[in-house]
This record gives sequence, structure tokens and C-alpha cells, in this order.
Amino acid sequence: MILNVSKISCGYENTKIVENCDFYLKKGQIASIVGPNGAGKSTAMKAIFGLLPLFEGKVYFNNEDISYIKPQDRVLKGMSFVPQTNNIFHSMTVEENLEMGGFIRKTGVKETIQQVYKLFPILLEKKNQIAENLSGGQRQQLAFARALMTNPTFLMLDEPSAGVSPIIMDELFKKILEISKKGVSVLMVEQNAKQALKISDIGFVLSQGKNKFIDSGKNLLSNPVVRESFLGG
Amino acid sequence: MKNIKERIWLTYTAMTCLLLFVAFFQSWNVALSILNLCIISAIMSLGINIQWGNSGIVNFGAMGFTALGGLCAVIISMPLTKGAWEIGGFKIILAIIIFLIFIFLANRTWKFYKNSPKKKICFGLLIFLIGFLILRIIADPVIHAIESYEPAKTGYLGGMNLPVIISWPIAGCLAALIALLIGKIALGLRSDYLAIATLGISEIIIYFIKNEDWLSRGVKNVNGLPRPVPYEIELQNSAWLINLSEKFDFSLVVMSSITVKLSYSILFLLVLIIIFIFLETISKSPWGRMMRAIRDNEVSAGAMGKDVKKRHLQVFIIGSAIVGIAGAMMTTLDGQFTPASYQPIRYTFLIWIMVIVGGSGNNYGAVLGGFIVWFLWVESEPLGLWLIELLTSYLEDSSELKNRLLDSAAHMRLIMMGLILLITLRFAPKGIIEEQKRI
Amino acid sequence: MLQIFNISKSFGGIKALNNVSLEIEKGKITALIGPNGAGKTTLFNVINGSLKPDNGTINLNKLNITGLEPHELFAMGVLRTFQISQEFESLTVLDNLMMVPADQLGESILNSWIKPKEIEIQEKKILRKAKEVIKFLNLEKLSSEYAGNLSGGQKKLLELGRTMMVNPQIVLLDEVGAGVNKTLLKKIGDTIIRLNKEFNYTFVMIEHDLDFIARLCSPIVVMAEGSILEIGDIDQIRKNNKVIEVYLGKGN
Amino acid sequence: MDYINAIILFSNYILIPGLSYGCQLALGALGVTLIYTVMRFSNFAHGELMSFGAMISILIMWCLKDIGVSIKPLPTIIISLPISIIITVIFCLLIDKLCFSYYRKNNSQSVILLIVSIGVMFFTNGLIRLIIGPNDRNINDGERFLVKAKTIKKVFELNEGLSIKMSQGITIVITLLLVTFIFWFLNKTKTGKSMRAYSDNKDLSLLSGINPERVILITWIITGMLACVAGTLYGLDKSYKPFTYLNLVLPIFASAIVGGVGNPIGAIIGGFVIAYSEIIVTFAYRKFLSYLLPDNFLSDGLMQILSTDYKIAVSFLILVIVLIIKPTGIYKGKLI
Amino acid sequence: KQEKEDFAVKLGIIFGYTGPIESLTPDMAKASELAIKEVNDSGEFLSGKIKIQGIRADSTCVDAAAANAAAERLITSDQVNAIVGADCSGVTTSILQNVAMSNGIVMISPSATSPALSTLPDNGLFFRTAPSDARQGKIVADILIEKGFKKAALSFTNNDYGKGLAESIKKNYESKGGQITISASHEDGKADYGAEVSALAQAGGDILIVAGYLDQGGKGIIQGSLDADAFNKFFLPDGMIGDSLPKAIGSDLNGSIGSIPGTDSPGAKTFENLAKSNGFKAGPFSQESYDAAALIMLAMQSAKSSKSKDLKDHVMDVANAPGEKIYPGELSKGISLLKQGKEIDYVGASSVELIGGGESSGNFREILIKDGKITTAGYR
Ligand SMILES: Nc1ncnc2c1ncn2[C@@H]1O[C@H](COP(=O)(O)OP(=O)(O)OP(=O)(O)O)[C@@H](O)[C@H]1O
Ligand SMILES: Nc1ncnc2c1ncn2[C@@H]1O[C@H](COP(=O)(O)OP(=O)(O)OP(=O)(O)O)[C@@H](O)[C@H]1O
Ligand SMILES: [Mg+2]
Ligand SMILES: [Mg+2]
Repeated sequence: MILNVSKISCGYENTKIVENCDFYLKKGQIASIVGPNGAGKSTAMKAIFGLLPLFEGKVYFNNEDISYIKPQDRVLKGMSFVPQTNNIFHSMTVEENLEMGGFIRKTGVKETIQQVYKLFPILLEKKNQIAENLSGGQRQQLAFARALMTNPTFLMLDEPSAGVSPIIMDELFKKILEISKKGVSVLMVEQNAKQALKISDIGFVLSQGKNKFIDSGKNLLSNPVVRESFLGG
Repeated sequence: MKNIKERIWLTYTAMTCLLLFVAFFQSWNVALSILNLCIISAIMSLGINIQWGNSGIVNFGAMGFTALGGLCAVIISMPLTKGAWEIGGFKIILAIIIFLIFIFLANRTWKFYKNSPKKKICFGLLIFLIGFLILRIIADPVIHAIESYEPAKTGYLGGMNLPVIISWPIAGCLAALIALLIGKIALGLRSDYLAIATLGISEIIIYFIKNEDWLSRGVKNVNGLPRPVPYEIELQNSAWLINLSEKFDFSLVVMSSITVKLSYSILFLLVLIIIFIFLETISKSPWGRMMRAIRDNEVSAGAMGKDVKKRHLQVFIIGSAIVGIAGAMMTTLDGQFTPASYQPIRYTFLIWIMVIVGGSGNNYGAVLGGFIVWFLWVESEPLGLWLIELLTSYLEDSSELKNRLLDSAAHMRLIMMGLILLITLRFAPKGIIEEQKRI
Repeated sequence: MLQIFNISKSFGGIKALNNVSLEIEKGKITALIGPNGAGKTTLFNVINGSLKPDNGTINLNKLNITGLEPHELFAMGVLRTFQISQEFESLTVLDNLMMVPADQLGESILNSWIKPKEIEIQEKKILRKAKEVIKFLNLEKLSSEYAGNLSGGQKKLLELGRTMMVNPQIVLLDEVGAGVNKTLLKKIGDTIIRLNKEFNYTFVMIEHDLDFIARLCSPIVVMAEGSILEIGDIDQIRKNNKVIEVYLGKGN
Repeated sequence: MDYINAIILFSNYILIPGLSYGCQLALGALGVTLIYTVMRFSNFAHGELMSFGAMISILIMWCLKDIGVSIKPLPTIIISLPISIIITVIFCLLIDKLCFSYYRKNNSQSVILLIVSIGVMFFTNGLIRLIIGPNDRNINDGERFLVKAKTIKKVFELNEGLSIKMSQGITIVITLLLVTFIFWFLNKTKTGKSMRAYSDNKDLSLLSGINPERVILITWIITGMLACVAGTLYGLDKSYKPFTYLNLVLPIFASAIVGGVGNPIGAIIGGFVIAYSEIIVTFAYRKFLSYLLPDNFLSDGLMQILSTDYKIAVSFLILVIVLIIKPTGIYKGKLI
Repeated sequence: KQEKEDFAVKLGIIFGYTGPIESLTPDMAKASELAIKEVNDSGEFLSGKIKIQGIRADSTCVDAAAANAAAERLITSDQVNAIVGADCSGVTTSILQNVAMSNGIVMISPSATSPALSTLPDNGLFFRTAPSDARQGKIVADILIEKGFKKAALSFTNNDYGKGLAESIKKNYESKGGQITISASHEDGKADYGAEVSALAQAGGDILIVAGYLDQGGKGIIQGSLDADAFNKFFLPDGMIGDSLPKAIGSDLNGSIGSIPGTDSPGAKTFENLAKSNGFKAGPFSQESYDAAALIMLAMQSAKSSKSKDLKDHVMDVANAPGEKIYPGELSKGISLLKQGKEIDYVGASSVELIGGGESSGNFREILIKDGKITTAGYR
């Protein structure tokens, strides 16, 4: 298990949003969390990354208890996260965004930036533009690219495909598959659930803060209950 | 909801107790004089709060509007300087009218060349400068003559000799007018830019008042403004108070000054209540909801059909007018107008501290902030002295350090004020009375 | 009803819109699609007055509306949502909706003093309407939550909800579907159709979910690099090679 | 026509004084800008921090003098700078720990931090007076002049003289060095960029592995250094008096804003704009023009655009005009 | 009726310990307290057992509201018998009109020099030991004309003191045939005086009159003028006279002239020594502060009462001839003389001579700065 989240509860100030949830995946696997709006997906992601305090439960990363360490230390351990909103440095240029993404790395930042540009050509085109002025989909790409800059072993994505055009979305999922093949594990939240589950080794259906279903991506896709109430038929 | 109500009750009672405490342990006179300024401060803080708390306008220009209010009190209530007026009163008015016409023309030009920034600035500025030149050519000699007219006694045009209370609403109007002008030019700026711009403009206003002696007597101050309430000396000779004082066996002098202060308190309280009710009503109405929406997100509010510019201007004017009224009240209470006393620390930062400490975004908080902060501002002096005496009581009498500390005791006031402010904010980071959630 | 002539807009060296001309017909649901950065959002911004075009004109019902302010356009019935949610974060969800209707009596200071009764009546009406909308969006539990505390998708729903508070002439929807659960999106689609059929609303929507578009929209306008590439119905679009190349990709 | 005299006069009364005052404002504005860029609030306590730094420098200088250290012709206080910088930085860090850090953690609005900084200002203000008293102190014990007006007059046989003070020279040199350093640091080094990233999006900078505590630490170190140097230089040039530092805050903010907040170059430009506008608008041009124009062209007046009474108003007027024409300041800072 | 005297007599000392003149006030307060100490040490005051206590309060110099609050506290809570102060004319007027008069408390200000205070109704409660600016203006003009300065530039601190003095100087000087080339204000405590110095320099003149304070803007203007070689002679009115100025500026100030209230009495010198031995400087207005406190106490003794309503009628008596002259350091002598029923003429440190409505008559000492020292060049 690269990640094992067991029985976590978390939320904001005095409201508990996520209750008793489990998430886990092995090295090189892709896992998806799907569920209705407001189910607590983003909340769970933030808690896993340590941006929100846990009420209960534990998070293990590579069998190490990381429940109480700071987010920036998790980055050092090889985790990387793209939040759903506010996921770029608005006032910095695209290139500076990427440099910041590679902040913890001592070497090889330049090369990774070139690789990222190859993956998202639009970013190369706009490399000196202030990120605030990017279009919605360009921002999403930049956010994803920034997370790749740390050369993570574990990648967490909160709705990476929201707002990107179909062609890019395909690219995106392809890329995710590709990096997972290289041994990077990916945990993502997706509303384009069908595509996401298609490539996922494991899927978690979250509803009202609770684990409703845990199963392989294929099984979930074929489960009529899940299809009807969570995947839009 | 209930929680907030309790909090309001609790804090307001505590404030009353503090004042009563002062009344019993220091004197009623001290307590009442603090109360009077507390009320004025509360009004100022309401004015700023409606701008900041309700619509996110950072107005650091309270000082200027306070001074304008004070100027109004002078112009309304002081007697006319006949000699000075005869020398050139009309000429000055003429010059001002001509200047205003040029400003109007400049404005027109500005609008006419809306689409070419260079022409706009060149011609607009040119016309303005011509107007300014004409103003100075006509007015300078007259101003000189007026200012040389018995400079030690008057040296200014004087006022209209009307009851000073009239100046309060008029001060509101004047402040509103100036706020309209300032708002038109400055409200496009955001947050810190606006703050410094308004601060700058208010400094300009102060410099104007300080240096245009013909109008305000400048730094020579105007003393002896007529009062809206009787003088202590008159009261000390009035039969009813003498009777009363004999009946209760209370010192006549003390009684007279308490009576005067109480009458001020009642007048001020009346104004405070009217303004408070006005603000409460509008900020509870859909208007308040709209303003808070604009505060949160101007782009979105615009797309939802709200005229952001107009609303900003509106609330800027209302808040400034309220500050202006408070300024006139303040000058009335002081009985004199001293332009040099308008300092940003006292009239801008302190007011902001009131708003923030009280709790921005709600009127109860603003009033409480006004009371508490003014109370501390005045009482931190004896408090600081007391503290330093306590600290040094263990030191030997002759010790260098002790003398040094006792000598600097006055500066404990600032330390105390700073500490209290920091501590209060620490325990109530959103202000003592937080903004209520409106459900 | 909405005519766009030769609109251009550039940011520094970037031509976001390049001589775009387009006519939106009344009572239709028009889709606006195109790759990221094609200028779709910019077009919306120009239409609703958030941005002033470099040149070109826009007419609404034959009236020239170029260069008007957003709030003036709102008054003329042009409504929009934002791709990146723009909620009023410190207002509750309910208030977020209730602030929308135009010309509320209580928005005038004078009225709140002289007509408290009328305002109360009006408020009740607005409240009822807002509650309906909240119910429709499945946000009942959150009606008194600060909008800033909503989840990403919920914010999107709130964006949509705001357009339902009034009776607009034309609604510009900028990716309402992004990040919204597909089950709910289906329901939203139904509503859009209903609003269009029953109340004859005109919609223009930017969307990347082709299935969703296929169900709702006709015609479909494809933009790329600041100009219009193709206008047609779904089949035409799907067949167009250029569109496939820049936008759809082989898989779709 | 007498160009040389005109130029010398211009330099003596406008160019040089404006240059050194501009540098002083710029150094202050730089500190304000830095705090603003990283922590997003206007630090009104900056003037007092400068005063604090200068005070420490003076105290150390007194000690040095007691043991007989001197580096004539330079003023002794220069060598106390390294230690006083360290103490000022420690003071800044202490203040941050005790006052600002709490609100940062709570994500308070920037206005709250602004008000807190006013509280800090009050406190420091009183503390300084407790320690060193409110008196005026002369601290320049080095050579006063680099170039003396009288010498210039005599040597070149001119009507006008030009004087450059030692303190002005030092100010200009140190400002240049510091500004270059800070500009390079913010825009070219990784740490500098991480500071900007932190100010832009705190959460996301966490996710990139940027350590916020380190960013804050570095910011305060630089701010403390700037404040200490600026305060000391200012005291060196004029004389140290706690009260003036309070009044220095406003022109400093005006400079930072005119230039465009959040940009070191903006701070410099702003400082000079404010400094020169005061002098140029209130300057009496009669004598200057008398060197350039034939006699009968001149009128009797002083040929002053505005009287010096309005000096400070002028700087604010310039500020307002600049903001109206260019709402983000001259050198486009960040939109806020 | 037997006066109840087993409580201490209290004197309020209201100066601006914070605010623009905060650097002057500590010495002023200490001077007042020195006078109090002297009287206490004499052990003879009133019944002999009574000690006098000085209570400081902060006028802030500019904020009338805070000053009133402080005065209110002194009078009604601490129950002071009389007040030494306030310092700046604005707050002094405000305290007098709003607090002191209504409570019938005597105020003697050492430094409020505004001419307006001469005519203000005060129920006989207000006195001052500093002369009105109107008087000094005349003296300044006389000195300048006599020394042959026909053209002068004038810089004044932008407050009631500076402006009042400047106007008075200008009027008198011009009526005597002098020419003021420019009369420009400066603000105290500001960052830079480059612009002011430039304007003054361009206007030119044989001498620069600086009507300001010696450790405030006034000093900045002088320093700036010297640095730029704009002026080399200065006229220094009373606010600019003090040892710290020549010390700070150095030899460049030599040859400058000035005026300060005082007669050719030994008082000033004695006071300077007294101050030194008590650990403070005889800065501006500290003489007057000493005298203000001394006057109050002597008047109390003369009235045999510590109440303001009694002592107010005795202030003029003790201040003016006839009687034995009393100098600084001789307060106990004064007290015992009064006790014996003799008359005294308090001269004090600043040669107190009260005229009219309790104003200082204004005898002036003409000053010449020589070898970095303030020396007396004559008396007027
Ligand atoms: N304020 C701006 N300054 C500079 N460039 C901008 C600005 N706004 C948009 N752009 C650029 O204009 C182009 C069009 O942007 P727009 O937001 O209209 O794209 P879009 O079609 O909505 O894309 P998406 O589907 O990703 O939302 C983009 O390349 C973008 O980078
Ligand atoms: N800062 C906050 N304070 C309080 N409640 C919050 C906060 N942020 C989110 N919530 C609430 O927590 C719940 C779950 O939010 P979360 O963002 O985790 O949803 P989600 O599953 O990611 O939904 P979506 O698909 O719409 O992004 C929502 O009901 C939301 O209202
Ligand atoms: Mg989410
Ligand atoms: Mg878009």
C-alpha cells in the first residue's frame, strides 16, 4: 500500500463533513473518488494532504503514519496535490508557476519544465504570461503541470478535467495512465466519472461524507445503482 | 443570534460599569466628559463602519471630514468680521465662482476627449490651471487684505452668527458634498491605494484649512465658539441650580459643570440614536444585503445588475457626512477650532481602531468600539502612570532607573494603548462584537 | 436577437477575439465550444460589458449595446454566469440568490424609510422564489451557509441558481457543467430545456461535455483562436475534420 | 545668461537635496513594499521600526565612543550598523511572533493586520521614548561635507555654491547597494520567488513545499535590515528625533503607492517622485531664471508655483493625480 | 472659619508630554517640580506642615479633547488647587474655557504666547509668564533695524505661536522700513526641510528669522540653510534660544542674534545653575515654567489659602513691585517674607512682571551667539 487512509473523519471548525472513510491504493495504481457535489470529496483530499486537521483516523503513506505532519513535509516525502480551486499562483508568470512547483528540487527543474511544455504546448506559448490571465482550461493544465514539477511518487488530483476541452481531457487521462505505468500512484476526484473509472484500478463512491461503494473501476461502471445515482445514467 | 444579543448586552453593561466606576472613583465630571467624547467617537466610528463594514471602502480620510465639520461650526456660529467682509468678501466669492466655472469646463473637456487620454489630460489640466491662475490673480490681494485685518484678533471673514447646532446638519451636507467630489475621483482605487489616497486628500484638506487664514483663521485658531448649552458661570448664578444644590447639599460648582456636560450628553445621545437607527434600518434592508454583496465581489455584483460605482459613491457620501456631523459636534464641544490638532493618528487611525476593535460590519460593534477605545485613550494615561509606579515601587527612591522611568511615565500611555489594542484584538480577532450572520 | 459584428479584442499581443461576427437567435439554446483559450469566455465578457471591445458592435434587439456597463445590460435582460465561480462569499446562499432581482424597492435608502410595508411584501415574494430555486438545486441544507463555504460544484450550482431568480432575455452560461455531478447535470439540462420551452428563454452556453450539448443545443458554434470555425448542428460538428483536429480529438 | 550658475543653483537646491531625501523615502518604501508583498498588509509600524533601529545604532555608537573607536572622516555610527541590524531584526521577529503570526494563522483580513501594526506602532513608539527619551540628538560625528558650497564658489569663482554632505553621499551609495540587492533577491533567487509565491497563494505554496515560516523569517530579516539602515541614515542626515519617524510614515507610504506597491523599482521611483515634487512645486524660481533670462523679463514675485505652506499637500496631490491617471502606480505593481 | 489644611496642596502640571513638543516638556515639568521641591523643603509653606504635590497630566499639545479630559481629571478627580500650564495656546484656551473657568481654577501658563489669550474672558483666573507674541514682534523688529538688517527672510513654525509671532514681526519690521522677502511656514517634526530651505534661499535676505523651536523644524531650517550656504546669519526668537542649538549646529551659528524674555537680573543665570545641579537643562520655556509654579505657591502663601478663588487676586501682588526681589532658589525666603506680612516682588528666572490681564510685560534680553555660547548683548 502506498497510501492507506483508515477511518478518517474530518471537516471544518464544528461541522463534520467526512465520516469514517477509507481510501487506499497500491504503488502504480490509479484510484478515483466520485460522488455528488458536496459529498466531501475535496474535504477528504485536503485532509489526506494535511491541509485540514483530522478529527479521527489515520493516514499512512508507505506504511508510515503521516497523520500529523505538515503539508510541506508531505511534499518532501513525494506527495503532490492539485486542489480544485485556487490552484495556481495568480500573479506570477506561467514559467514562475512551474519553477515554484519544483521548489523543493535542487536539480533538474529546467528539464522537467521542458517536458511539461511538451505535454502542454499551450503553456510554452504563454510562458511569460501572468497566470491570472489564462483561460479556464489553460489554468487547469497549468495546475496539473505544476504538480508534476515535484517529480512525485504519489499524485492527488481534485477534478483535473473540469473545464478542459475534450482533446486535452483525453491527453490528460492518457498522461495519467502513462505516469502510473512509471510507478506513480494517482488518487483523483472526478466528475467525468465514466472516463475516470475506466482507467482506475479502484474506485470509491462517496456520498454525504460516507463510503458508499468501494470496488474496482470496471465493477463500479457496471453497477446499475452506481450508474443511476452517481454517474448520470 | 442569541449569542450575539447576549454579547451586546454584556459588553454594553460592562462599558456602563466602567464609566460608573470612573464616576465614583474619579469624579462624575470626568466620567461625563469621557462619555461625551465617547458618543462623538461612536458616531465617527459608525460613519467609517458603514463604509468599511458594509461595503469594503477603506476611507482613511476621516480626519479631513472631521475638520470640515469643525470648519462648518466656525462658519455658522461665529460673528461676522464686518471689516474683513467689507474689504473683499464679495470678491472672494466671485473668484470662487469663476474657479468653479473653470472646473466645470475642465470636467466637460475631460469628458469630451474621453477616448484620447493624452488630449484629455492636456486640455483638462490646462483649463484647470487657467482657472487656478485667475483665482489667484483675483483672490490673492483680497486674501492678503483680509488676513491683515486685525490679524491678532480676527484676520478672517468670520461666520454667520447663527446658533451652533444648525452647523451639525450643515456640516453633514458639506462633508457629503466634498465626499461626492473625492469619491468621483478616488473611488476607482482599491483597498490600500484608496486608503492612502483618501489619507492624502484629507491631509490636503487640513493644509487648506491651516493655511487659508481668511476662511478659517488657520493655525491661529478660532476660540470662543458660542455654545448650544448654558455656561457654567451663568448656571452658578441661576436660582434653580442654587436651590437644587442647597437641597442636596452638593457643591454648586460641581453641579453646574455636571449640568452642562449632561446637556451636551443628551444632545449628542440624541444625534447618536438618530444616526444609529438610520444605519440599522438601512443595513438590515435589502440595501444592506446589496452593499455586502458588492463588498464581497464587485465583478459579480455588477453582472447581477448592481451599479457598483454609484453605490460606492452613495455609501462613501453617507459615511463621510456622518463623520462630518461628528466633527462639527466635536468642535462645538471644544468651543474652539484648532486646525493643527487634526492629526492622522487621532482622527483616522484611532477611529479605525474603534471600528475594528468594536467589530466591523455591525453598528453595535462600531458604537461599542467608539466607547471603549476613547475610554482607553483617555484612561490609559493614569493607568500607565499607575502601572509604572507599581513597577518602580520596589526600586530605591534614588535609583537612576526609577527616576528615568517615572520621568517617561507619560509615554506609558502609548505603550498601554498599544498593549490594550493588541490584547483586545488577540482575544477578539474579529472585534468584540462580530459581524452577525444574517439568516 | 443578439447580433455581434466584427468584434475584436486583444490583450497586449494576444488576439483573444479576431473579427467575430455571430447572430444568436431568439428562443434557441446556442452552444459555444472550442479549445481552451479560444476566446469563448472573452466573448461573454465583451457581450456582458465586463470588457470593452477594441472594435465592432453588439446589438440587442436592434439596439446598440456596445460599451454599456454590466449592470446596465443586466437591466436589459442580459445575464451571465462565471466559469470561475464568483459567489458572494460572506453572504448566505439564500442572500446570494435574494440579492439578484433588479429594482428592489429596498435597495433605495429613501424607500427603506418611507415604504417599509411594500418592501416587506416584496421581500416575501423574493424569498419564496429563492427557496424554490434552492430546492431545485438540492441546496436546502445549505441555505443559511456562507456561500464561501460551499464545495466547488455547489458554487457552480449557485451560479446557475442566480440566473433563475429573474426573467432574463438571454442567459450566458459559462461552463455550468464543469465540476457538476452528471446526475445533477442531467436535471439541470432538463430545467434549461423547460425554461427554454415554457418561458422562451434564450441561452448561450459554453460547455465541454459533448453529450450534454448534443442533448440541448442547436445550433453549435465552434470557436478557435479567436474566430469562428464552424456553425452547425451536432452531427455536422462531429464530422468536421478541423473541429476534430483542434477540439474533439479522435476518440469523440 | 549664465548657464553654469543656473545649473549649480539647480543642483544645490533641487537635485542633491531631492536625491538624498528621495533615497531615504525609497529605503523606507522598500521596507513597506516588502511586507506588503509577502504578508499583504500595510505596516504602519515601519516608521517606528526605523526609529528603533536608529536608536540601537546610537546606543551602540555611544558604547563605541566610550572605548574610543572612530573611523573619521566617516561617522562612527556606520560601524555600529551590523550589530544594530541584528538587534532590529530580532525585535522584528519578536514582534511578529507575538503579534502578527496569530492573525496570519487565522487568515485574518489585511485590515486587521493593519490595525495590529498600528498597535505595534504605539507600543514601539512608547518603548523608544522610555529607552532613549524624546530628545533630539545629533549623531553625525564624521566629516560633514564631501563638497562645501563655499569652496566651490571660491575655486570656480561662481555666484552659487554646491554642497554635498557626507551623509548624503553615504545615503545614496547604500541605497543603491540595497536596492540592487533586493531587486536581485526578489526576482532572481529561488527564495525571493518563493516569497512572492507565498504572498500570492499561501495554501498552494505549502503544496509546493515552500516553508512559510522560512519565508516570513526572511521577510522580517530583510525588513529589519532595511528599517535599521534607513532609520540610521535618516538620523545621520538630519538628527535623531523619535517624533519625526512618526511623520515619516506618511510620505513613505505615499512613495510606495505612487511607485506601485509590490515592486522594488516602484518604491524607488515613488520615493523620488514624492521628494522632487515637493521641492519643484514649492521652489522659488526667480533667482534661477534670473541667470537664464534677460533682466526685464522677470516680474517682482518669487515665481513660486505654490507656497511652501502647501509642501506636504503637494506630495499628496501628486499622489492623487498619479493614482487617478494610473490607478496601479507609476511602475505597475500588482493589482490588489 | 478655620482653613482645613491637613491635606496636601496639589498643583496640576499640564504639558504635552507626548506630541509635537514632547522633547521640550520634560525640562519644563522638571523646572516646575523644582520650584515645588524648593517650597516643600522650606518647611514653611502655609501652616508649615503642608506638602505640595505636583501632578503631571498630558495635554498632547494639539488634541483639545484629550487635554480637556486630562484637565478634567486633574481638577475634579485629583482635585488640584491650581494648574501650571498648559503649554500650547490652543489646548490652553480650551482647558481654560471648558474646564478651568467652570471650576474656578487658576492657570498659569509658561508658554502659551498667542495674542488672543490677552483678550479672552477669564474671570481673572488666567496668567502667563511668557509675553504675548505681539510684544516680541516689536522687539525683534527693533533689534533687526538697529543692527542694520534691511532685508530678511522669515520662516515660522506653522502653529499659533509661530504664525502669531511671524505676523507681528512682519508688521513691525515693515513699518520700520524693513523688507521681508518671504514669509514661509514650516511644519514641525517633518521628514525633510529641503523645500523650505530652497524657497527661503531663493527669496534671499541679509538674515533669516526663524520663529520656531530649537529642536524641531527650526533647527532643521537652520541646519539646511547652512549646509546649502543659503544664509549665514539668523535671528532666533525665544523658542529658538537654548544651549543645545549652538551645540548642535557648531561654530556656523556664531554671529547670529536673538531675543528672549528676561531682564538684566541674575535670575536666569542662577536658574541655569539650579537646573544643572538638579539634572536637567534650562531649555526653552523652562524658566517660565519654574516661575509659573513659583508664582502660584507664593500667591497661595500671600492669600494664606490654597484655594484658587483666593489666590487669584494675589498673583499680581507677588509678581510685581513693590517688595523685596525674589530670585530662583530663593522661594523659601519669599515664603517667609510673606509670612511676616512683608511684600515681595517675584523676579524669578524670567524676570516676571505681570501687566494688564495677567500677562508678562515682556522685558527682553538681546542675545548674541559668540564662540558657540549664548551671550547677552543687551536688554530691552
Ligand atoms: N486579461 C487577459 N490578459 C491577457 N490575456 C488574456 C486575458 N484574458 C484572456 N486572455 C487570453 O485570451 C485567450 C482567450 O481566453 P478565454 O478565457 O476567452 O478562453 P476560453 O475560450 O474561455 O477558454 P476555456 O475553455 O479554457 O475557458 C487565452 O489565450 C487567454 O490566455
Ligand atoms: N470552508 C468550509 N466551511 C464549512 N463548510 C464547508 C467548507 N468547505 C466546504 N464545506 C462544506 O463541506 C461539504 C463538502 O464539501 P467538499 O468541497 O468536500 O465537496 P465535494 O465533494 O468536493 O463537492 P464538489 O464535487 O462539488 O466539489 C459541502 O457541503 C460544503 O458546503
Ligand atoms: Mg470538490
Ligand atoms: Mg473560458
